[in-house]
Amino acid sequence: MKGLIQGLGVTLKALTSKKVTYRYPDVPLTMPDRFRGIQYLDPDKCIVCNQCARICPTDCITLTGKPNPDPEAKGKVVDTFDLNFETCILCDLCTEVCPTEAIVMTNQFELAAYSRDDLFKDRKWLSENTSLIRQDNNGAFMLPKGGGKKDA
Amino acid sequence: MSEDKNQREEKDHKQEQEQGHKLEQKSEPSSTPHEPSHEPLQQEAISSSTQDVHSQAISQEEKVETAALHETANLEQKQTPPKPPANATDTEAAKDKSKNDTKATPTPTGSAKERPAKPPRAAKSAEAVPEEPSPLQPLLDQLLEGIKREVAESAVQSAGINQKNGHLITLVVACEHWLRLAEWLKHDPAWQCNYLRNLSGVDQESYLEVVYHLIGLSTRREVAIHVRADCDSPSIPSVTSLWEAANWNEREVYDLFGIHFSDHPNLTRIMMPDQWVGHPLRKDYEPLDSEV
Amino acid sequence: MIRTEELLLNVGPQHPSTHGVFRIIVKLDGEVITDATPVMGYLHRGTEKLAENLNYTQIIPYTDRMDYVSAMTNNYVLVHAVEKLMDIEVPERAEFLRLIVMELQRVASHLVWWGTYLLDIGAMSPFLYAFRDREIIVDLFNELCGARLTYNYMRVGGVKWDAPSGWIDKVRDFIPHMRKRLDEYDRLVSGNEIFLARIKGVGQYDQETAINYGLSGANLRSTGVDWDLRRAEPYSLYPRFEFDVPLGSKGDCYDRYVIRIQEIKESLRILEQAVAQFPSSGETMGKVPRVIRPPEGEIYARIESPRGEIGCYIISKGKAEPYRLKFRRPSFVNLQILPKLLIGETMTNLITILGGVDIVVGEVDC
Amino acid sequence: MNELIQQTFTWQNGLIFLGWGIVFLFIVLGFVTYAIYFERKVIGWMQYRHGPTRLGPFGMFQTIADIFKLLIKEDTIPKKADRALFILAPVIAYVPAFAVLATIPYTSTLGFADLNVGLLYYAALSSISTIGIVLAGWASNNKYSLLGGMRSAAQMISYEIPLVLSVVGIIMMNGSLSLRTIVEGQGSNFWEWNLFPQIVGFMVFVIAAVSELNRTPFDLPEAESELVAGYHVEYSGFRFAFFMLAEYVYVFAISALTTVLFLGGWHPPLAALDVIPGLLWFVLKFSFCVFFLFWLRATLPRIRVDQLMSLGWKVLLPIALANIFVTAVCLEIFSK
Repeated sequence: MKGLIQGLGVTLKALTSKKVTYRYPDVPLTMPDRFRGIQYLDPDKCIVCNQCARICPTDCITLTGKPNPDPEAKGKVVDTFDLNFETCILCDLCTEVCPTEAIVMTNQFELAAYSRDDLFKDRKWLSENTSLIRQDNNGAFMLPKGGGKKDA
Repeated sequence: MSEDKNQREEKDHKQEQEQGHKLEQKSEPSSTPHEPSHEPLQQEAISSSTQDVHSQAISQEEKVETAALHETANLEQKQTPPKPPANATDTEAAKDKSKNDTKATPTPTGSAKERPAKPPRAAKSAEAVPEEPSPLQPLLDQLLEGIKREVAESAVQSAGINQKNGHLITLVVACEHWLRLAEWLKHDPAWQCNYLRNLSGVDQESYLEVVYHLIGLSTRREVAIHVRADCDSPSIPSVTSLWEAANWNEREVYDLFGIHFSDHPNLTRIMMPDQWVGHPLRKDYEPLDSEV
Repeated sequence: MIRTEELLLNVGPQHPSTHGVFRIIVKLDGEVITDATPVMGYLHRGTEKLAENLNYTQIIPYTDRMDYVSAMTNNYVLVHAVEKLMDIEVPERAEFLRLIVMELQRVASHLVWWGTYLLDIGAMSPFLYAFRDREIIVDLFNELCGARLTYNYMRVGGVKWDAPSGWIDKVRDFIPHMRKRLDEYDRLVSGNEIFLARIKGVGQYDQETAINYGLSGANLRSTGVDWDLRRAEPYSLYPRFEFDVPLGSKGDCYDRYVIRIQEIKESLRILEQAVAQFPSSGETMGKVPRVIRPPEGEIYARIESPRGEIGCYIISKGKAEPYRLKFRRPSFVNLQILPKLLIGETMTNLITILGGVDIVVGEVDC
Repeated sequence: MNELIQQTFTWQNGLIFLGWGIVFLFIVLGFVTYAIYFERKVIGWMQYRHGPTRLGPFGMFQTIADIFKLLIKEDTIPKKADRALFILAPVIAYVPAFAVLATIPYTSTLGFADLNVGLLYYAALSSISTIGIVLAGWASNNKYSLLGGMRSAAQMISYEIPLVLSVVGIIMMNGSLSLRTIVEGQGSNFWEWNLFPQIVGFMVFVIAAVSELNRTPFDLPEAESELVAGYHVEYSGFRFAFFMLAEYVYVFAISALTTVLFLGGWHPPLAALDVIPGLLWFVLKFSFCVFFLFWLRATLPRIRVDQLMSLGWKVLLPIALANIFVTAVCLEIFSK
């Protein structure tokens, strides 16, 4: 009997103690800075090196480049950048390998969509997804490679 | 290809990055001096195993090509000279490890294969130091005579010590002697391998193989045994009678590789639906829908 | 003539307490089970086949999804295998971060087990208590590597992220808090006579059967076999910390329960020492070639995950992708003893024994 | 109400009874709605969370919304189920639960019928609902619900006997089965309640009552972690609501019965507090019993079937018999 009464005592004490749940839909939930939400693309930083498309384990990034419009600058400019969010597992490998930090994760985690084709994010959508961009991109992991300076 | 050393300055980065780009355009074969022999082999393996829709082949090509691209980026990182094309069994690694191996005496405290955690390693010595015979060599010889005595003369096709894996004794055994050897290993007082820790099937393209990792919990002696079966009618005697742990593992190997285990209690598919056709983990398995 | 038939019952793939998509076909004679055949493969995603076309960095996100309750130990076993194959030396700070993160993961995994085990036995509240405390650990991981369940945190040669400022202090504060909570759990459940009556002497097996069935983790140690890989085959920095390995004697559900609760306490002890000796500075990434290309050879690395010995057997042919990658999953091997234990038990004990073995179906089907 | 019962039964009286019956039905339905809400809040608080808070102030309308949902939901009947029994089962389970409330005296004046065999009436009717549950288990042609039905049959039968025997002590002390006289037999000071002389009977009564309700330490018939939902797994829509209603009306009945038998009905704990009306005391004691049932549900794990049986037959029954024997001996000695 002693164990039962002890157990009842614990729940009684819990009855009056402070609750731990937070009111998510009403109160917005803030995620820590390193949280991996949906990506944000900064098109002019992208040098179309295809690293992200190669590293992606589920091959959900497809991008095409076109030669740079103004003649003296060399290299390519990104034309279309499609991210198939159906298979993306938010593993953050693409932002890791991107030399110019063109693609960066945001803290946006409300990712549900009403139809499957909303899940095919194109370049326009990704570049407008500027809310809660992640600042600390692979900070300690590696120095930013290539042109992009760490402007964050 | 995503790691990089962080002590390199940015400038050197940029310059090396350009160099990486230039190489990309170069034709692929010349850029990997490292293993020319393996590249074509691996090439056919990929194309033969996925002779389906063209897009799949392209992404394979790309993967191989980018691997080559990064490979050349840091040539001086190459520590080990091109390894002798040893097959999987005797991987006498060039490096010798300082190890206080007291394998024979199963002292509970300093357990035999306890490698001190990350002792400050001497700077990587220049290579091609003659591979110092590992301390387990006597134990291996003792095991081999035991097998010759107990099991059969030609039971062990080749034996070696896997330096990297904590000096794991690795044997390649003919499948007709395997059951007899297994019984001996389990009941021999010196070995008493009573714990089957891992059983994995391997498709080596020219033959199918099952790898058993055994360890004696009391004697702390570990051994890895490769048992080969030919490709067309692979059949290996089942060891479920000795180790119950083998039951489902063998069913999984049968399910994914098609290796038949003779006198197994109930050899049926365990992972795949029962009416599944083909054995998925084989190299020559055509995936059901191609763009996966 | 009255003919009694046996009832064939599907403790089906969709059942509240099979810890995932897992099915047992049970022949019932009244309430007593006469035959049980588990059926699995519902969650088989072919990780080993996919791994043959992915390089090592791309496989790491797949390991998170194997034992999704303790993703860190899956990461570590793959990364540890590749490092042993390539003789890469991991810097001190990275190894410390890995160890702290793995021990936190062990506490979180045991909390999930404890909550769901009590829920299987019928008590509703412990589940909420367990998840309230696990939330703290999951938030720590969220701050460290940006994800709550599938971390993808470890890389060959080190870890991806360094600890953010103040993270180590949060881990330090978590330890006393968790100890206080463990006492609360003991008061709530461990002394409860109904609970003890439900698990004492249920699902009992001796040492021979445990070793013969290749069990590992708390299932093996509950019969008294002293085989904890952190102690028997030390890896990472475990030799530097002292902790003891709880052992059972009778090998029934009660022993497994006590061992796992004791293991949480031991993990907290290790965490305490690890946080104390945490190096203030240092790299988090060792010298690693740009393309991870292990030399030719094979390796079987194994570590102690909360469910037992998780092993990663890699055969590499010198390319960036493994030629063959096989995971030795503890849940898959520990599950083999279930049919043997269930014969003669009642339906209620089926759930208790299944909960006691502590399986995660993502790992069973891999 | 009493003098109306004594008069000859005319149409007019019949309508009055019907009227009062419907009023009381709504009171009980109101209680059930807010008992469900109160239970979810209490169990929520005990688990460090808030329980329903979104519908209405503090989530008051949550249960109303639930009942409304159950009303609208489609009432599926499994194809192979035994239709007649399937439809009949909830009725058999619910009707005795509501009928049992007729004999419970709420205050010295307020109360429905005052049968002189009130307690026997209660015990007889409450065992009929067992048939309803077994019928539901069998008729829905589902293995899980069959198991649930069989378990509940075994459980209820084996706990009916200790429940009744544990109360025999009180009957012997008061000399009558009528609940009103039992309450009047208890004084207005708490030490004069039946609780203390019959403490052993009280313990056996509480355990048997909780098992009679199929509630937590003994909630085997609908053990959600094993039998998914036990006997009402195939029920949906309003029929499912009937079973929930039956369960919570029994909570009402058992708590009322405990208050009447052991906690001195409408008597205040101290004679001085007489100024507060008896009904308030009744409601206070009643809600403590209801809270205790919810408290048990939040804390205790479930007992196994064979342990349940052995507890019922080998432990509770002998203790109840011993209690009767001891009460008889004490009555003999002290009554002289």
